[in-house]
Amino acid sequence: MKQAIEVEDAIAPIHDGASVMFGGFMGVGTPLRLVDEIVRQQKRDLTIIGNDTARPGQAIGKLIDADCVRRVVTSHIGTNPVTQKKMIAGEIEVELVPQGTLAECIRAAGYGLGGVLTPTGLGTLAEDGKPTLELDGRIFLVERPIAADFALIFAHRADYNGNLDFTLTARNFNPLMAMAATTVIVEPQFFVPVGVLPPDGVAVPGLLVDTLVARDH
Amino acid sequence: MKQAIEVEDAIAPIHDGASVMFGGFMGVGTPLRLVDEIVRQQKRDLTIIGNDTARPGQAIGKLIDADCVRRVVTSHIGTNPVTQKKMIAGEIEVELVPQGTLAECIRAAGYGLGGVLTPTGLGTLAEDGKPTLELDGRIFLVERPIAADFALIFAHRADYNGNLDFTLTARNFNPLMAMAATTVIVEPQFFVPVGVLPPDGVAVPGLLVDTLVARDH
Amino acid sequence: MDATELIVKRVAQELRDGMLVNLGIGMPTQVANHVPPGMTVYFQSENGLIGMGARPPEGMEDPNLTDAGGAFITALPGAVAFDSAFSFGLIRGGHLDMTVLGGLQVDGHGHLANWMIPGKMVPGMGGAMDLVSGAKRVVVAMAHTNRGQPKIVRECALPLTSTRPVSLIVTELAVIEPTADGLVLKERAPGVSVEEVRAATAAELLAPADVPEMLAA
Amino acid sequence: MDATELIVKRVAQELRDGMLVNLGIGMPTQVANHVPPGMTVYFQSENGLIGMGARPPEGMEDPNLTDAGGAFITALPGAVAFDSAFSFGLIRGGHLDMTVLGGLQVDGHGHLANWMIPGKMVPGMGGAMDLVSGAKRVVVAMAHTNRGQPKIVRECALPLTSTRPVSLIVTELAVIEPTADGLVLKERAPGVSVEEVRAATAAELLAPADVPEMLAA
Repeated sequence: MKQAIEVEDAIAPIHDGASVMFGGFMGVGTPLRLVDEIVRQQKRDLTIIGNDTARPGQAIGKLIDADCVRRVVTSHIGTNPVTQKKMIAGEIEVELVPQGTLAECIRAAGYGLGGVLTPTGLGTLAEDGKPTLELDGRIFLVERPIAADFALIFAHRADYNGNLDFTLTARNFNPLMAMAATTVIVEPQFFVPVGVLPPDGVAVPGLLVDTLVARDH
Repeated sequence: MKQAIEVEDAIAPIHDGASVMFGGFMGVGTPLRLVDEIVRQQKRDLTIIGNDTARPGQAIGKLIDADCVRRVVTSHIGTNPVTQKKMIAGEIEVELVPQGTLAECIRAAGYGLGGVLTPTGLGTLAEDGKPTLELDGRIFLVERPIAADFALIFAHRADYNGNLDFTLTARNFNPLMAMAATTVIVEPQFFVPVGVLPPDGVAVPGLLVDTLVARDH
Repeated sequence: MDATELIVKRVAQELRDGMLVNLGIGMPTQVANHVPPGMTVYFQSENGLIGMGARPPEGMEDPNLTDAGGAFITALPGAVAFDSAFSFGLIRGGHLDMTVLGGLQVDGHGHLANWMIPGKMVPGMGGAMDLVSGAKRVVVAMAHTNRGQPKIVRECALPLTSTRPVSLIVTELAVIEPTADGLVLKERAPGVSVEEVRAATAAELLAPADVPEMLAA
Repeated sequence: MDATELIVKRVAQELRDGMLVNLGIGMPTQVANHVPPGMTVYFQSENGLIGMGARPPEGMEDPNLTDAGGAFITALPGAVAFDSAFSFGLIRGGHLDMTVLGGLQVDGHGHLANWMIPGKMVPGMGGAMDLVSGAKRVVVAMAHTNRGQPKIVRECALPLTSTRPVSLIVTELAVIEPTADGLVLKERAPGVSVEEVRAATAAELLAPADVPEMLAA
């Protein structure tokens, strides 16, 4: 059985300069208490990896506002003018990755694959000097796996062993990221006893989870 | 809403020489009525793709017994001496693929990837003249996607729209194959009304399903 | 009928029963309001849902169920939820029948540019590159001109979204199909002459002797 | 204590609390019977389950729940079921702490051959290549000799399972660790001398002055 720890202790091991993945899509499925605690602990120079940077003042948008971030790997910053402004001012570096490629590259890191072969981005700015591979007459872009030091996961339910389930559109990148980071920190919406989650409904086995964050008191 | 059709009609479109994927692991999660009907309709020269060939007289082992098969793409034939005998006699061709690579290559076909980059099999007989790719100082085998004309799927439940769920170890290759074939034929254990399967519990959306086989009368 | 309504209604005529369709943010979203009666079309929200429905009743919103823009939605009976890798597997694996996207420019090769204006607006490609590279049919729904400047041009000046040509362009003036021979004018808006379409277009337009009027009932 | 019991009990000493472990078919399976008291070890069945339990009560077997050999099993509370791609993602992505496999030969480089004897037995590699290439620790549990012939040899004559060296070899005579310098004799079976181990081994063995006896309580 795992112990749930306080949010301060869960975030404390994240060092300045760490790479951190965040589940979520426009803030939905993002571990919001973990984000707030990163801001409170004033982490610096983070590389953050996530679908988007939400909006100013919202979800991981707060990390941009609070100057926690040096680099962003993401598919979309169109809803966050602060990200765009800081990018243009050279204060943060933004690597834009097609959304499907981002998902596959994170999965590839977690699944031990050497990379992803995809036609997406070929002949566009997303190609950006990346290698290509011709296979049976078709050309593919070779995209690198995307791993991170930490994955910050929002789950619907966690049992005491750390088995996780997810719900509706709050699932998105969360289960993929739980495979792709050295340390996996989970903020579950609810805790349930072992045996409540049916084996077919668990998307992340507890042994992938390093830290469970206690519920908000 | 989809119509469920009789097993004879579901199997009739499979032409001699077709490539057919079968869900299942040692017969568990294999659509057994569909297998029996292939034997009854005396299909010939099939390329079959599946984890193993089970045992003689069992699951897709019956296809080997009944001379339906010209070629097998699989990870393991150790439990089926008939497959081994016919392979040695030159009656069927067997392509052995590491199990994880088989799963990834089937997924790659269904997910539009150009191939799979893996260290598995490198420097072994599984390499077998396949291309390799060096990326950031590591060498990977480049494995091709594995697609098929038909996927024969065993589901736990299907709703009237063809949404499928799976259970326990009967899941295995089934959801992967449902993405990777031109025509997807499903033998569900149970039918349920639309709305019974929770959205988070569906592993294969109905729009991937071409044919639902009526329950056994 | 205003321009947007004309475009959206004409695009809706491209829908077919049973299709899986992804609608881009903005004008394309409105296509969902014009599904022909009696037809079932499955709409995918790329953040992880097939079967999204309208806004939920006031006070009954689920924070874990939104569209790709983060707005609350509902799920229809038979809806399916999935992670981001699966969502883009549907798109990249050729399972998505149609996508409708906005455009900044389309050129004589059918190439679409819709994700950035260098030095001015860099929202990121989000899922656009995956959609244009992977969907079976790519329909661009956009205004024919921008402040009097043609958006259909000989060669895109803006960065491309994909080197794969789109399937159809629908504007308030015309329906245009990119072909191997060039752009073909298929339909003109009610009361608009072929010459007027040509005058508003900066790419060469092939036109048959008789170009029928768009029907947008 | 017979040879198998000695080997299996010694391998069990490699288990650590919280480990995810995959056991090969045959002798390795028996390691599960010797988990030290108070320790929690998660056993993965590669056909799609973590948390497999013993045989079910007579008459209560679920045909959808078996081990990789097709034998009925149970699932412990907190068990997790998944598809074959995820199962091998755990293995290939470095999430599997240990695998225990049988062997036909291991050579001086620590290379394992365990999946075919050309012209004689071609069961296929199943998951073995993935396991040896991907698990954090690979333990080979095998008899030291086969009909008097050493199975630990200078160079494998049989086709390799992987070019990645295994972590440890446990036989009824010795515990041997492949290192960059060669095979190191770490322990000898109770009452067996270093000379007896050398005599039964066809590869060079490095041995410290004092080689302790295996403990297999």
